[in-house]
Amino acid sequence: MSERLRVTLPGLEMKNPIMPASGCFGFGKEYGEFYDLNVLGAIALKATTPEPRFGNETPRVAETKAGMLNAIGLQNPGIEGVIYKELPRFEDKTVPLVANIAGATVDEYIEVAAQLSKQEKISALELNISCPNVKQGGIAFGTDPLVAAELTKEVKAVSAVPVYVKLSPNVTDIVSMAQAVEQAGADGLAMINTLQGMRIDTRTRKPILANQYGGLSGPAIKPVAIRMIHQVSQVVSIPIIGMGGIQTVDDVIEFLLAGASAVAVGTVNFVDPYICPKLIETLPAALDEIGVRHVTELIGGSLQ
Amino acid sequence: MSERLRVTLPGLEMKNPIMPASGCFGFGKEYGEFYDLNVLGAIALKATTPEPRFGNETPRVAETKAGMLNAIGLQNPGIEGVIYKELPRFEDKTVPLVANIAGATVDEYIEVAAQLSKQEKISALELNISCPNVKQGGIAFGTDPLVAAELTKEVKAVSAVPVYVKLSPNVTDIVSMAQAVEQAGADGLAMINTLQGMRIDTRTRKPILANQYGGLSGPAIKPVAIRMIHQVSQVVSIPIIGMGGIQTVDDVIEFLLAGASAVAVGTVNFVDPYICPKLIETLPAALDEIGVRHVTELIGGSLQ
Amino acid sequence: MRKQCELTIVSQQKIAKDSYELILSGELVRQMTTPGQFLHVRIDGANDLLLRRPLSIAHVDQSCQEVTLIYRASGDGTRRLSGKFIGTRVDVLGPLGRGFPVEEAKQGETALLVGGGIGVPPLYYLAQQLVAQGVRVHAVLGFASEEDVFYEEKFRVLGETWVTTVDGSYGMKGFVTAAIDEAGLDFDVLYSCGPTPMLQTLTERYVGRRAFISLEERMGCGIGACFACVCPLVSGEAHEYRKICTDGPVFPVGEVLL
Amino acid sequence: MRKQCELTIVSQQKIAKDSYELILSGELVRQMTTPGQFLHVRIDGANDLLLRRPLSIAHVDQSCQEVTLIYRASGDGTRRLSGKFIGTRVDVLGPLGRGFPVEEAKQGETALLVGGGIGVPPLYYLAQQLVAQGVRVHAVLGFASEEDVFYEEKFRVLGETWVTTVDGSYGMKGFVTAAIDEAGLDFDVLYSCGPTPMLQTLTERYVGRRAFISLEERMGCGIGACFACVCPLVSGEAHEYRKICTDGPVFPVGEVLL
Ligand SMILES: Cc1cc2nc3c(=O)[nH]c(=O)nc-3n(C[C@H](O)[C@H](O)[C@H](O)COP(=O)(O)OP(=O)(O)OC[C@H]3O[C@@H](n4cnc5c(N)ncnc54)[C@H](O)[C@@H]3O)c2cc1C
Ligand SMILES: Cc1cc2nc3c(=O)[nH]c(=O)nc-3n(C[C@H](O)[C@H](O)[C@H](O)COP(=O)(O)OP(=O)(O)OC[C@H]3O[C@@H](n4cnc5c(N)ncnc54)[C@H](O)[C@@H]3O)c2cc1C
Ligand SMILES: Cc1cc2nc3c(=O)[nH]c(=O)nc-3n(C[C@H](O)[C@H](O)[C@H](O)COP(=O)(O)O)c2cc1C
Ligand SMILES: Cc1cc2nc3c(=O)[nH]c(=O)nc-3n(C[C@H](O)[C@H](O)[C@H](O)COP(=O)(O)O)c2cc1C
Ligand code: FES
Ligand code: FES
Repeated sequence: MSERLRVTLPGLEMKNPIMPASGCFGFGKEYGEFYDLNVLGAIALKATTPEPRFGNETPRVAETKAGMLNAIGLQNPGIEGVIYKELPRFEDKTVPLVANIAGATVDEYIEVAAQLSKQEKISALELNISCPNVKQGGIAFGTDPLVAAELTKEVKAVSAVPVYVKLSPNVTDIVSMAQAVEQAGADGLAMINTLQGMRIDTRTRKPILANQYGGLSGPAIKPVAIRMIHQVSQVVSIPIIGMGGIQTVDDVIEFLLAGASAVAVGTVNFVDPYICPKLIETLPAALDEIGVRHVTELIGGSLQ
Repeated sequence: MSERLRVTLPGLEMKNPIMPASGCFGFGKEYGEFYDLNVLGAIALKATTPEPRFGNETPRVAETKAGMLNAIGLQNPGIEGVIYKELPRFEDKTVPLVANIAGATVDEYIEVAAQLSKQEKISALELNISCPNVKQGGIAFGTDPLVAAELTKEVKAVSAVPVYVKLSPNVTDIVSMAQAVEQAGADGLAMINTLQGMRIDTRTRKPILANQYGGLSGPAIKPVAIRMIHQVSQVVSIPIIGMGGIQTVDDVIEFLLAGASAVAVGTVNFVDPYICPKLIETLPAALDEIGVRHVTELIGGSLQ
Repeated sequence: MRKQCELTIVSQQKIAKDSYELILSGELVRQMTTPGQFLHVRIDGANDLLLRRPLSIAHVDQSCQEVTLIYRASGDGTRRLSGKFIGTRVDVLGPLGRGFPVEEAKQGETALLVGGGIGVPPLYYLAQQLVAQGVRVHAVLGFASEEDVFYEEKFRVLGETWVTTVDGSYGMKGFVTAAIDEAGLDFDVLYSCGPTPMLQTLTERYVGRRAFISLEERMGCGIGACFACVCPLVSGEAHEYRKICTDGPVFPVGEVLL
Repeated sequence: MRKQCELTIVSQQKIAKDSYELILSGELVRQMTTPGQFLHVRIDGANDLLLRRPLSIAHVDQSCQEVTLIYRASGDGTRRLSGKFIGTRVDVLGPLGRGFPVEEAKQGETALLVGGGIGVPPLYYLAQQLVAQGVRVHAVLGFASEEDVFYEEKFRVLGETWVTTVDGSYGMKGFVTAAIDEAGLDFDVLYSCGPTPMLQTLTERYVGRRAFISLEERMGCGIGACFACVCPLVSGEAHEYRKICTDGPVFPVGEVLL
């Protein structure tokens, strides 16, 4: 891999700025059957909660125009499952891993953060604050700057590795959210998570998702992601991992220009299992075309 | 037009539940060259401000996947222009008109509301609260429940016709927004307005829109609209005019099932100038197919 | 390493109301050896219909590297697919999943194949393989109405076949179970694919026997990564599950909760 | 009442680097009588590329109801359009806008046509009409490089033609103004279409004369309803404007602000 793609973020020495997004790549096993995972800049693992979770009832996904809804419900094997069954698969791998952590209470987050951040293979944590806060009537941690900041502080206090806070776009003011978690000690931001959406089956008159509402992802949401990253990157000094509908090299460049320092590809993995290596392979030629020597020259390029 | 499509909303006796959305139909002149406007359930006119406005610089639109961004900037001929140049064209028409009103201050809204609501041809007002409030640093009226409620109350006080408040989706909690304006006296809701988004041209490294950010509309945003209408219709008792990406009869039915009492078609007018009459024509057959006699049977059908 | 691949349409034909037989050709077909497996099909390069569609392998002809899919044009994607011409290249991921355990039926035994509607296609490839290994095949095919019936003659060539229609417009009136009862059909091994209510009825009747059912669920990745298609176990801990895309779509009756 | 219409592709040909000549046929062509008007073209029924694309009428053959468009496959939509085959039906809205005032050039007068890149196409239909009404046509066509040049021979048939390329790889090196100066070209009426910097230069030079320029802007509706394509007036009140899609795309030099 060429030097010109290398990016360095807190805890993450990335060969290139491209990683799969959390929840869209499992724990790497399946896509590892398609290509060598070491080509990736990093991997964001599926959200992990303290105990194993089954998640929501099915149907859990629905298609929307240029996007999809999901309501997986954080199905995962729990901390022990991840440590003993998933992480060992990476023993001989060099790709940095980002553990995405979730919980229903602050204590749950702390528990996962403390344990996963200690694992040798984990280079950073990604704090998924879009989870419903059971102590506050199910309102997501990620919709109130104070709640999000408090959570960030607690997680930072126990984490052995840098912490990225993954912002929810379902807020009036993304800038205050970003500033609040930065002040609370976040080492970086990941944005955006999914927009809340719904589809109704007109024949059955019922929501398509068993959970009624789900998270909208895919190319449809890209303009919202770009806008939010553009807004936030101007006021924070920590790096941003950008995501939301990335599908082409041009999309990757657009996210970097908006202010992201690296990007994550989510939904499009389902469309094309080879999307990440394809983007990595074709990025150098795209840089040539626009006369850019090193990928870092693009970061925040729309702001200058 | 068949009786089975008729819907009645405050101030609006609609032959069918379908109207063009504000800003996507000008003041009716252009589409009137394609078909007889009297076939429509109603028409939402372009936003009107007290004085004529030129709006933003161009480019004002950009395409996104299954959607578009616009930053027209409320270009319009002002109250006088609307009253003397646009409304007379409707003198011999029976289609009910909804005047969409906008302003930079509460006083501006009041002025437009008072004057336009007095016009014989105007059946209802639509209060566009997504406009930046110049007195509050440009934060939109539509992002704070108190501000929106206050504005609603003032406009209601001067309006001679029912007032629909058009909600912005760029909020953390759409339900409190809806409840606040209902309590302030809104006769109905229109939702959703556009999501704020951005696109960057990767060659020029500049935002495509001269205004940087713009409103995302079209099929891409439909799931967000459906979700918000579903949430809001459960807690308010005023009717909702639903919109956001409508393109097919199935979409119309989905919006009604989510809780809308009528729908508006925006962006898709640009794709197919005949979209509204097409939807109106094909709706009866679609009702037959799902065994529905009258369109009102569908309203809120996903909630039962 | 697995691969996704482009196949070329060599034939597309309407075979019943809204139902199409699509024949694709290419290298990848060589790997399609197990009935009950499916292909995850991208409709085309347009991104409005973003997700792939899972479609069962209905027939494979290795001699000319052709695979047949049979699908009902019900939604946006399958309708658009039905408009594709010969020569069009189709992006296909697969074969995916675990198919029917053909080897469960031994030479000389009787296999009962029960298909409902768009669940019929995978049973055709299965029937061929069973017959090839000396198994007697009885097929019960249920459709909504006369205009929906397809492949009846093709099944008849392979074994005794009963057709039912819900409205009685063709064959026996009623559901597949009506035919099973009326004809007094028994089996050594049962294989079935069709709507969930049908599979539930068969499960009630035949749980504990050598019976295998193929399930459907909305899918994201199709390869086990997204957890969209998970179903709980009949017995097992609350968080235990099977993925329909990789552990299934075929399961022994009684293993997963329907 | 206006109508939108489907035309059928009868020819699609690459005529220069990334540049395609698309010939469409159908009823609607009968209305396409004015050079400088444009068609608002839907790429296809897929909704990922939602908006129509404005493309100028480059040539019309009423005898066989055919219209020619010439476009550069630069973005997603035009690239996808370039992959469409003969026989494909294309959804077209138009003809739209006000084209070039052909009648401004009288018999015996000289018209100078100045085109830049993808601004060349509408000038071809214009040149034909001018020649037909006895106007002498001089054409200056500017391109980026040799590989981008198209329709040079077709213009030569109609009048004296100069080609410039920015890199000097073909014809005269430089911009169109280089050719105008070098050849000492003058005119009774000037018509131009091309990139904004070129139109600005021509405006500076020829404001006050009989000169007409065709503008480009990103469009929504194409029919005057969405206010996407508005431009301010050179003199007029701050809120006054012209819409490129309906008042233009052709304007007299000096009317609108570039
Ligand atoms: C393992 C498996 C094998 C299948 N084999 C066949 C087959 O051989 N022939 C056939 O006609 N159908 C089969 N189906 C069902 C088929 O996948 C759906 O009918 C098809 O995906 C619907 O797509 P659409 O474009 O028509 O509908 P749309 O409504 O446009 O689809 C939107 C989204 O929902 C999904 N979806 C909608 N309905 C279903 C459904 N019933 N099951 C799963 N996903 C759905 C689509 O895949 C897509 O992601 C199979 C399903 C599975 C899971
Ligand atoms: C009146 C008029 C006449 C035109 N005539 C021609 C012609 O004859 N030949 C030709 O090659 N081009 C012409 N253009 C430019 C042409 O419309 C754009 O090149 C084309 O729309 C780009 O689409 P895309 O799918 O390649 O790009 P995308 O980037 O996929 O387009 C995305 C969106 O932006 C719009 N857009 C992008 N670039 C432009 C542009 N330069 N001007 C206007 N809209 C743009 C598209 O229409 C679309 O809505 C004309 C433009 C106008 C306004
Ligand atoms: C099926 C699915 C599961 C997801 N699970 C998680 C998750 O567990 N944790 C998380 O932080 N984000 C999760 N996400 C959000 C993605 O990581 C990403 O932020 C979002 O999908 C936007 O990117 P995309 O448009 O490229 O998919 C999930 C998304 C999808 C589609
Ligand atoms: C070009 C354009 C202009 C618009 N102008 C207005 C406006 O003046 N007032 C308003 O309330 N909404 C305006 N809207 C929002 C639409 O009325 C509608 O709420 C939104 O576009 C979602 O519907 P759609 O997806 O069908 O377009 C505008 C939308 C577009 C695309
Ligand atoms: S479809 Fe993704 S896990 Fe089965
Ligand atoms: S493109 Fe809509 S007004 Fe010109």
